[in-house]
Amino acid sequence: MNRHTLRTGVTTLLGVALLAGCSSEDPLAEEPAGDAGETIVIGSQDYYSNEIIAEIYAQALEAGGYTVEREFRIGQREAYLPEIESGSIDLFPEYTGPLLQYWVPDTSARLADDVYAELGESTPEGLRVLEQSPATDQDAYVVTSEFADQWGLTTIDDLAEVTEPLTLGGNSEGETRPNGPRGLADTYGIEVGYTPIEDSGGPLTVKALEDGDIQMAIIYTADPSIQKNGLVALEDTKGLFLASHVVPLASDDVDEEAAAIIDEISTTMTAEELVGLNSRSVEEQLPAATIATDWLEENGLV
Amino acid sequence: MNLFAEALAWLADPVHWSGPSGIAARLAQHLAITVAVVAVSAAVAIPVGVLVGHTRRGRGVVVAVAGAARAVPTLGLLTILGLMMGIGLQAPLAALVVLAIPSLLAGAYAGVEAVAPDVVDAARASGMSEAQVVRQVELPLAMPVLLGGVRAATLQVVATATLAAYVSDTGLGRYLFAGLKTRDYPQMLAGALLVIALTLVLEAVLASIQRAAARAAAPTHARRAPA
Amino acid sequence: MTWLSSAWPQVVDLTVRHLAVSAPAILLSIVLAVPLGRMAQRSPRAGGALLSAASVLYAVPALPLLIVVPVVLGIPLRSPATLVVALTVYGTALLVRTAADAFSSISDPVRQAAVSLGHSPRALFWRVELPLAVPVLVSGVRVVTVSTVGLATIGALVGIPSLGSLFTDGFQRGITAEVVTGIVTTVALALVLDAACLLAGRALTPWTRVGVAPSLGILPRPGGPRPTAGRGATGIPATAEAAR
Amino acid sequence: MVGMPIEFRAVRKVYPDGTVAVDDFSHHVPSHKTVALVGSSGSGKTTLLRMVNRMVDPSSGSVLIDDEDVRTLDPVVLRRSIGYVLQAGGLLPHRTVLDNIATVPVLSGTPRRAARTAATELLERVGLDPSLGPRYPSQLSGGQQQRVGVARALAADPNILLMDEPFGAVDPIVRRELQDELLRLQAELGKTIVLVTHDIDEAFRVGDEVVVLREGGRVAQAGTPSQILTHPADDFVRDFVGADRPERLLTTVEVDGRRLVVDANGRPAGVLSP
Repeated sequence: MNRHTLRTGVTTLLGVALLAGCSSEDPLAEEPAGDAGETIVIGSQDYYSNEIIAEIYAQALEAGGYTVEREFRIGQREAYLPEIESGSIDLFPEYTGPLLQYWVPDTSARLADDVYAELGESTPEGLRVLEQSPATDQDAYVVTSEFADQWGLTTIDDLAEVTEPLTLGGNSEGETRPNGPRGLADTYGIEVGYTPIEDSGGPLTVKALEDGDIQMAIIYTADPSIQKNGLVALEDTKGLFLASHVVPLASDDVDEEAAAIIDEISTTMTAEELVGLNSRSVEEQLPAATIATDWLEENGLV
Repeated sequence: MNLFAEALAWLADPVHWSGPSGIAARLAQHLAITVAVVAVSAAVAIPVGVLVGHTRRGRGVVVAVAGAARAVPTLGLLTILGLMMGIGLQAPLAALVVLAIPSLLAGAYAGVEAVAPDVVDAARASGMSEAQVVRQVELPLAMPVLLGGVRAATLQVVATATLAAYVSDTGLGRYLFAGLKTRDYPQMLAGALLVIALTLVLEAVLASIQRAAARAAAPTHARRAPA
Repeated sequence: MTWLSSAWPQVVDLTVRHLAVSAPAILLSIVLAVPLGRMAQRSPRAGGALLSAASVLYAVPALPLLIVVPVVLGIPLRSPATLVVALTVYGTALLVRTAADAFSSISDPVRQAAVSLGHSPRALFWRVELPLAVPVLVSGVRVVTVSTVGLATIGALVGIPSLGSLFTDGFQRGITAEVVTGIVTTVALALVLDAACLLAGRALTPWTRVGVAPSLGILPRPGGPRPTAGRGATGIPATAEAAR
Repeated sequence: MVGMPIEFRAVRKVYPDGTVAVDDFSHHVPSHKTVALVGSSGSGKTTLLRMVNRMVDPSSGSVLIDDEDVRTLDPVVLRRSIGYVLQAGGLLPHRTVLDNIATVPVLSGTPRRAARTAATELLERVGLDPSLGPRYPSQLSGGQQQRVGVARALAADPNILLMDEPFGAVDPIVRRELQDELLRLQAELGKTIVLVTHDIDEAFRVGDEVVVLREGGRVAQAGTPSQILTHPADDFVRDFVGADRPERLLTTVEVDGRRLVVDANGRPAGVLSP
C-alpha cells in the first residue's frame, strides 16, 4: 500500500479542498437562533473573570423572572462576536476599548467617555451597548518589580532606557493587535520581540516573567496576580491602550426591564470589586456561580 | 472567498517562508521536536518492550501502563507540565514522550513476542546466549512490527506536536493558534497543510525503511510490511 | 482540594458532556470503519488506497479540523456535532486498518465452509464474518475508545465544553487541582469505557474462552488465548542456565 | 427415498491463471450410491466436487442433478439442498455444536428451537453424546468434529451428500471408525454420495464405485473396487492402487488350527472366519 501513500494523500487533500471550496461561508457564522422568546441567551469569553460577570448577569435576570440560557466560555472575541451579530446570543459582558477596536480598528478614541461614545455609534444594527461600568479590566504592560527597579521604570516611555533586548509575552492574538509590538513601535517607537503564551496573562505568563523568559507581559489590570506577585503595571502616557470598561453588549431581545437590571449591576461594580471577584476565583478557587451569588447578595441586588 | 485558495496563496507568499518565524524555520523546529521525541521515547520504550517480549513476563503490566498512557489527554498533560515547568520546550517534549511511548512499547513487545518459539528454541539449542538470541534472532525478525510501532508513534507525534505551540513559541502549531485566535483561517489551514505534508514525507520514509526490514526478516517471500 | 469541594457539580456536568460527545463518536467510528475495513480487505487495491487515506486523515491536526468541519458541513463551530464529526474522522481512520485486519484474520476454510453451507453474501457477513471479526475488532475499538476520550478534551480550545474545559480554566486561574482533576477524570472515563468494551467483547465471543482457564491480568489476544506454557517451560530454564 | 442422480457432462475448468484443473470430465453418479473420486493432488477431484454445489462453475460443460443443469439454480438455494462435509469438519468456530448442526435449517427459516431439537437427535445419530451440544468446536477432538460435520451435512435431510476428504485430519484408528459409521449411515439413509479422497483404501472401503483420476481430472479408470483391484486398466492405476504391493498380495497359512491371512512380506493381515 505504501507505494500509493503519497498519491492518495495528495488526492485526499485535493478532495477536501474541493469540498471546502464549495462553501465560502465564514465557519463561525451561525444560523440565527430564531425564536428567542422569553429566553435570554448569555455568553461569556473563555476567561474566568468574564464568566463571573456573565454569571452575575444571569443570576440577576433569573431573580427578575427571566429565563436564561448560559453559553459560557465560548472563546475569544473573534470567535463569539459573529454569533452575537447573528442574534444567537443576546447578552455578553464586553470591554469598551477592545470591542470598539474590533469594529473600528483604527479608532483614535482613547479616553473612557470618547471610547464609549464612539462604541455606541459603531455598534451594528440589532445590537446596543448598555451603560458602561466604572469597573475596568484593560490590557497593561507589566514588568516585575525587580526589573522596574533595575531600570527605573514607571511608564511605558521609560522602556526606551532599557539597553538589553526586550521580549513581550501574551496571547498569540496580541502579536497582531494594536496593543502588541506593532502598536508599541508605532506609538512609543520601542521595538520588542514577542512570545505567545496562551493563558491570557495567567500563571504561566507570570512564571515566564519571573523566570526572565520574557521581560514584559500583557496582563489585565483586574488580574489579582499583579498585586499578589508584586508586579508593576507601566503607565500608558501616550494612549496606546484604549480605556477598557466593562460594558454589556445586548441584542434587541433584551427588553428595557432586563436592561435596567443589568445597568444596576454595571453602576454598582467598581474596579476594586472586579479585582476582588477575580481574586476569589483564583485564590479561593470558588466557582463563578458562588462568587456571583455572594456579590449580588452583598450588594443587595437580589 | 475560498478558504483553501487563500491558504494556498498564504503558503505561496515568499514573505511567509523566511525569518525566525518563517515556514522554513517552523518546519525545521517541528521536525526536530518530532525526531527528538521519538528518539527519547524509543530509548525508553523499546528496551522495555523487547525485554517483556523476550521474557514474556510483565506483559499485563505493560499493557495496563500503555493503556493508561494512551488515555492521558495530551492537552491536559501539557497544561499541568506547563504550570510546573514554565514556558519553553520542556513541557511539550515531556507530554509528547508520554504520547509516543504506548505505540513504541506495543510494537516492540508484540514484535518480539510474535517470533516463532521454535525459531528461538533452535537458536538456543545451537548455543546462542540470551543476548545473542535477542540481538541476532528476535530483533531482526521483530523489526518490521517494531518499526510499525515507530511509524505509528511518529504519526501521532508529528500531528500532536502542534500543541507545543500552546506553551512555547515552537513548531507549525504556531500557525494554528495564531490563526485560530485571530480568525486568520487561511493561515491556520496553511499550517495544517504543512503538518500533513510533513507527515506524508515521514510516512513515506518510514514505510520504505519498514519494507526493507520486512525483506531482511523474510528474504524469500517479500511479504507486505505489517503496519 | 478547595476547588474540587465547590466545583464537583461542574466536574459531573462536564463528564456528562464529555461522554455525550465521545460515545457517539466511538459508535459512529465503528459503524463507518467496519464496512470500510471489510471493503479494504475484499479488494486489496482499493483497500490500500483507503488505508493510506486513513493514515493521512489521522495526521490532520485537530484544531484545523475543528475549523474545517463546520465549513464543509455547514454546522456551527461550537456545536458538539462539530467535535463528534472530528472525533469520528480520527476514530474511523484509526479503526479502519484494524477492521481490515479483523476480516483478514478469518481463515479462508471457515469462510468457504460457510458459503458451501448456503450462506448468502448477506448472511455470510452478518452471521459468520462479523462475529468472527469481533475479537480483533474489539482490540481496535478499545484503542479508539481510549484515544477518543482523550482527544475530546481538545474541544475546549474552540469553546466546546468537555473535561478539557478544566484544563483551559485551570490553566488561566492557575489552579493545579483543576487541571489534575481534568486529567484524572478523563483517564478514569477512558478506562471505564475501555473496560466496558472489553466486557462487551467477551460477552460477544464466548467461543474464544472455552476450555482454557482465564489468565488474570493478561488480556486475551486477537483470535483467542493461546497457551504459552510450552514456551515458558523451555524458555525459562534456558534463561536461568545462560545466566549462570 | 427420492432418487437424485448426478451427471457430469464434459466439464472443464480453467482458472484465470491458466491452470487447467479439470479437462473434459464426464461421469454419471447413480442415485443412492457412493462414488469415490480418488487421485493425488492436482487431479482436480475437489474442483469436480465443488462443481456440484456451484462453489465452482465449470468453464465449459455442465453438471446436472436429476436432469437439471445446476447453472439454472440459485447457488444459495442449491447449496442448502446439498449436504457438504468439509476437510477437518469445516465447523464454524463461533457456534456451538448444536448451532453448527442447525446452520442450514436456520438459514432456510426453521425456528431456532426446532432446529436445535432436531440437531440433538442428529448428534445421537452420528454416535455422539447429546451433552456435547452446547460445546464449541475447539472443545472437541478431531474425530468428534468430523462427526459433527457429518451431522451438519445431514441436518436439512438432503438427497445428495458431498464429502471432501472428510476423514483426512484424524488418526488411522479414528478414520476406520468414521468410515464404518459412514457405511452404517448410508445403509440406513441411501443418499447419493460423492466422496473425494487421496486415500485409495478409503475409496475402496466406502465407495460403491471408485473413479481413479489422473492429473487434470481425466478418468484413469472407473469401476467397483474389486474390478479395479483385479483388472487395473493400466500401469498408472496399478501403481496408484498398489495392486502389486506386497500388502495387497494376500495368502493364507494355517496356525494352530486357524486360517491366518498374511501378505507377501509374511505380515499377518487377519484371520479367516471359520
